[in-house]
Amino acid sequence: MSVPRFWRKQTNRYNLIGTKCETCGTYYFPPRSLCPKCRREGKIVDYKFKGTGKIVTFSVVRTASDKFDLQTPFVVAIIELDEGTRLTAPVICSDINEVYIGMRVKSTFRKISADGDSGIIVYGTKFIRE
Amino acid sequence: MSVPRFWRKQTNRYNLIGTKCETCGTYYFPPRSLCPKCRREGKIVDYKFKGTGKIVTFSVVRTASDKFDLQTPFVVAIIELDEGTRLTAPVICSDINEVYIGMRVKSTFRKISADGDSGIIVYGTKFIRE
Amino acid sequence: MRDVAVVGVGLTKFGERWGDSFREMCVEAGVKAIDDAGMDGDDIQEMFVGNMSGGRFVLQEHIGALIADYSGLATNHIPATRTEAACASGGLAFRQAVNCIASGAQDIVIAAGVEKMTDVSGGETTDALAGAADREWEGMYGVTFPSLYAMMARDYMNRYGMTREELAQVAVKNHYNGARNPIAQYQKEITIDTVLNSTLVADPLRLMDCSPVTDGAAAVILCSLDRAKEFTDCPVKVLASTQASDTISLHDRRDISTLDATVAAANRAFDIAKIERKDVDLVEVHDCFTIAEICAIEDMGFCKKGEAGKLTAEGYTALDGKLPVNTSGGLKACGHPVGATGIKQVCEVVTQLRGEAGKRQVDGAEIGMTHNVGGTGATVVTSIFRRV
Amino acid sequence: MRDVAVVGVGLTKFGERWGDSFREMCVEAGVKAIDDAGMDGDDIQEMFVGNMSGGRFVLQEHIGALIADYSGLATNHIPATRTEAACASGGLAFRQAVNCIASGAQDIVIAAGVEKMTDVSGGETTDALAGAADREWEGMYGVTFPSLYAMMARDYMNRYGMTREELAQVAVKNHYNGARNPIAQYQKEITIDTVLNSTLVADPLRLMDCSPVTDGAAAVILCSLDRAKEFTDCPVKVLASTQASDTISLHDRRDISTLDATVAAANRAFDIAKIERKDVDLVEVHDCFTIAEICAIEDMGFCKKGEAGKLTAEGYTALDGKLPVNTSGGLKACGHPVGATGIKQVCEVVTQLRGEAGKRQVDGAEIGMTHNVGGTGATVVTSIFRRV
Ligand SMILES: [Zn+2]
Ligand SMILES: [Zn+2]
Repeated sequence: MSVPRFWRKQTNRYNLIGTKCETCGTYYFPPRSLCPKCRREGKIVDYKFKGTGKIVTFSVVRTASDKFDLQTPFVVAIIELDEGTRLTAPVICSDINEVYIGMRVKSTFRKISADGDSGIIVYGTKFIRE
Repeated sequence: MSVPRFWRKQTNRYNLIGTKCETCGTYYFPPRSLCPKCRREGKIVDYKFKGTGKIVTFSVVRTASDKFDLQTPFVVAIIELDEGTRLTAPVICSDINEVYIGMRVKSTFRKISADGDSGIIVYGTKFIRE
Repeated sequence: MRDVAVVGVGLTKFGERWGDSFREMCVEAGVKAIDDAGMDGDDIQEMFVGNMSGGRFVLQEHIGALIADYSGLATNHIPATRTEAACASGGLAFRQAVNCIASGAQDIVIAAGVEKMTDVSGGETTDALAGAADREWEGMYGVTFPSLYAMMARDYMNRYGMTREELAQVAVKNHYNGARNPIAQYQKEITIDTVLNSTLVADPLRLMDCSPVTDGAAAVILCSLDRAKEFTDCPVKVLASTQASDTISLHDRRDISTLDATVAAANRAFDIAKIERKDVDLVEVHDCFTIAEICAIEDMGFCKKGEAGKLTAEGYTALDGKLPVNTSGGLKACGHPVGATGIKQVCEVVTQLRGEAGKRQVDGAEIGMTHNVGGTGATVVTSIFRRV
Repeated sequence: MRDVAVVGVGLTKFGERWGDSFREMCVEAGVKAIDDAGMDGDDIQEMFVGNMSGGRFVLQEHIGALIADYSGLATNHIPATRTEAACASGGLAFRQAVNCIASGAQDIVIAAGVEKMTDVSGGETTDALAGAADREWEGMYGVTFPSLYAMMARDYMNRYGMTREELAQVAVKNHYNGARNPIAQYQKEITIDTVLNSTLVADPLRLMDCSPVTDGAAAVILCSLDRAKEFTDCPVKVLASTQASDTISLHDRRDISTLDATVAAANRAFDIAKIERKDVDLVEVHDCFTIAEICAIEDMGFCKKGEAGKLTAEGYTALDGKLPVNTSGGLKACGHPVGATGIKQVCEVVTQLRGEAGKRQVDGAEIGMTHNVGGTGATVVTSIFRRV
């Protein structure tokens, strides 16, 4: 991954900072510069998510792109944060069979990948059982 | 460069083998599976070019992509082969100032590039003064 | 808006075409389509080419001009446009070609689709395909394309109680059809056990739930309906071609296992075509994964949500069923050269409506439909066709 | 075919936009265009996005849906189509949008263009751009994009006797104009010596003959002419928008330094618009390199072959000349985010025809034209506009 493309959103990735529209009260992660509900009437501000939520659905990645090949198998999930927004993230667990739909999770700061080409180590948010 | 994409046309690149349309007598390099003049009425056969021709126009590449960076400066030219078709190729010369429009050239088999990513060394046709 | 007809179709063999280049495959399909229409290259007034990722797969952009050139049309200077919406790139090319004629701008247009996927490594292919989803907020975390559809499958199975065996039957049926299609990548029947015993790719999806990596190209010739008889005895009329978008990320959808873009595109297509679901004789749907076919049948409105698995198991969608789905073998068995798929679907429906589908012919087919998806559902194109 | 008008334009600042992502830039331009038209996002019925190489520059395909989503339009499920023809990708998006309304299919359509080029290294950028030419038979040999245009320049100078100083004047003029454009990447005047003393990139072209690497986005709102007055007091009518193709490789052209696709597209545009060359008050041409502007002026028919260098040196194409060319600063000074350029040109012409171009306003401009090239001339789009 290229340097600027990664560093641009590092604060958001590291600290689970998304956005909130103060007009309609909707939370967004990933962050959005425009509220799809209010558009020009929206008032977007940064918002740091509490980082707690539950698993909506999940899978176990067993065949990955080269960059993630050494990490397989690993669990990925769509997580609904308690603020109501959903995101996609890896879930860390000692046993991949313990993960279930509805499981409570909380965010944690971890290494995501070591990029082979540019040598940049990418950090971000993963989730663990609450 | 990927392996199959390169090896697919290696015979053509190594030996300057293009195609000829037997219907209209036109020569093609790079090879074409369809004669633009005759289309379905065309009869395409392989043709090994003599490899002699003259420079139509040329430039000196001084800023290149990573793969060719170590070779700069190098001369590239559009060459009109004696059979009438034109192609783009590097021209090897001891002094880049000796190249001129109309200069007679002949083909020679050389290394084109060493691919950093896949480690494949690409060979093909370059041109030298006749 | 004028009526539009398909008057020629052309397909390459789908599969791992080690000896053939990107441009050669697309030209091959185009020439076959022009031949099929009994016309000359000079008749073609405009070209649309669907291609997902020439930039990643063969390091080539500017696809439209490249194909026009190697088709021998450069000196005619026809407009040549590449369209892209990931795996729906072919569908987009088709719809733009239809609109180009319907508007009266041109009379005869070619729509093609092409993808050359086997020139790069498997890991590189996986990464390029992840560009169909959100690179920053899905792909960044190692989420693969199969794992996104796997999350759809898990959500669906959890809510509607579809069994693993019912899901596997989608692949079994499509391989049965593919075994009757001479251009299919896999022409071999399989059993439910073949699916259930295949390698896990992204739980609960296994290798035999997934469409393969494929090289291939497809092309169709479109013409105003009033001129169609100049070129063919059996023109196929385009009753509708519609396109809809949705969020790029699966996690942002209203419902994880409903493709709202399919619902929107299909509803609009049926409105425009002025026909009912029950009038449709066969459908080519976008079964990039088995779960995708299940969702497609439901979201297009052919049955209620949650019912498609049971219907599939009962043979409702089989070649001799009430609504044959993916008679070509679908993406699963026929293969899935991503940019070509949307055009290949049209080729199959036209071939069926002409009664030229050989061993996989649906008797008396009059109305057919196609459904082409980009990514996990951020783009959908649906089209409806009638024999005239 | 209905008449079509431009009723809104939006541009981001062009340059190295380290802090802004691909999607953010495109949404910024789109929102500005919608604001400019005084309409609401819900009014937009369809979207076209020109982008050359999201796959190489930001590893993202499926561009249309991504932009529709981040523009807040996903729940409206509007069709969103990406078009690509290298540096003419934006021009293609514009033409498809025009045809979409002209046909009666839609009333209000947005056409956008975007490129994010500075997220990758310079070498990677050079390689990605080489995808606009023939990867197998031009790029394979280390031929760069500047060296292809350099071969055109050498051929041209050899045949017509244009001097190095005359060629340099193109850059001097465009920097003069760019210094008067608040969104331009370079807003600084230069002299002929600045050009002649800059680093050689590909002989005879120097750094100051070349357009820069740029991030940026542009958008325009199109509407049927009969509804245009709902949104603006000064709609700009699209008299014609035409597209032509040619061989992908420079070496296969009929003439190395004539772009036959420009000739074909421009002739067709003037025929459709029913105006003469002398009626045109200003032109935005595709000056990716200084030589490209020289060829464009001639191939569009504004003067004879071989005359454009002298005319440029005499000030004929200057801001206060007989035919102002590239009032925006052109690709050279305004910057060249490849997928956005074709749309930016339309924004500039519309701004001029509205009389809103500030310090670079051409007095009394009524008719303007744009000229957008893909690669070395394998695709060209020309459009003609009139104030109404
Ligand atoms: Zn809001
Ligand atoms: Zn011939």
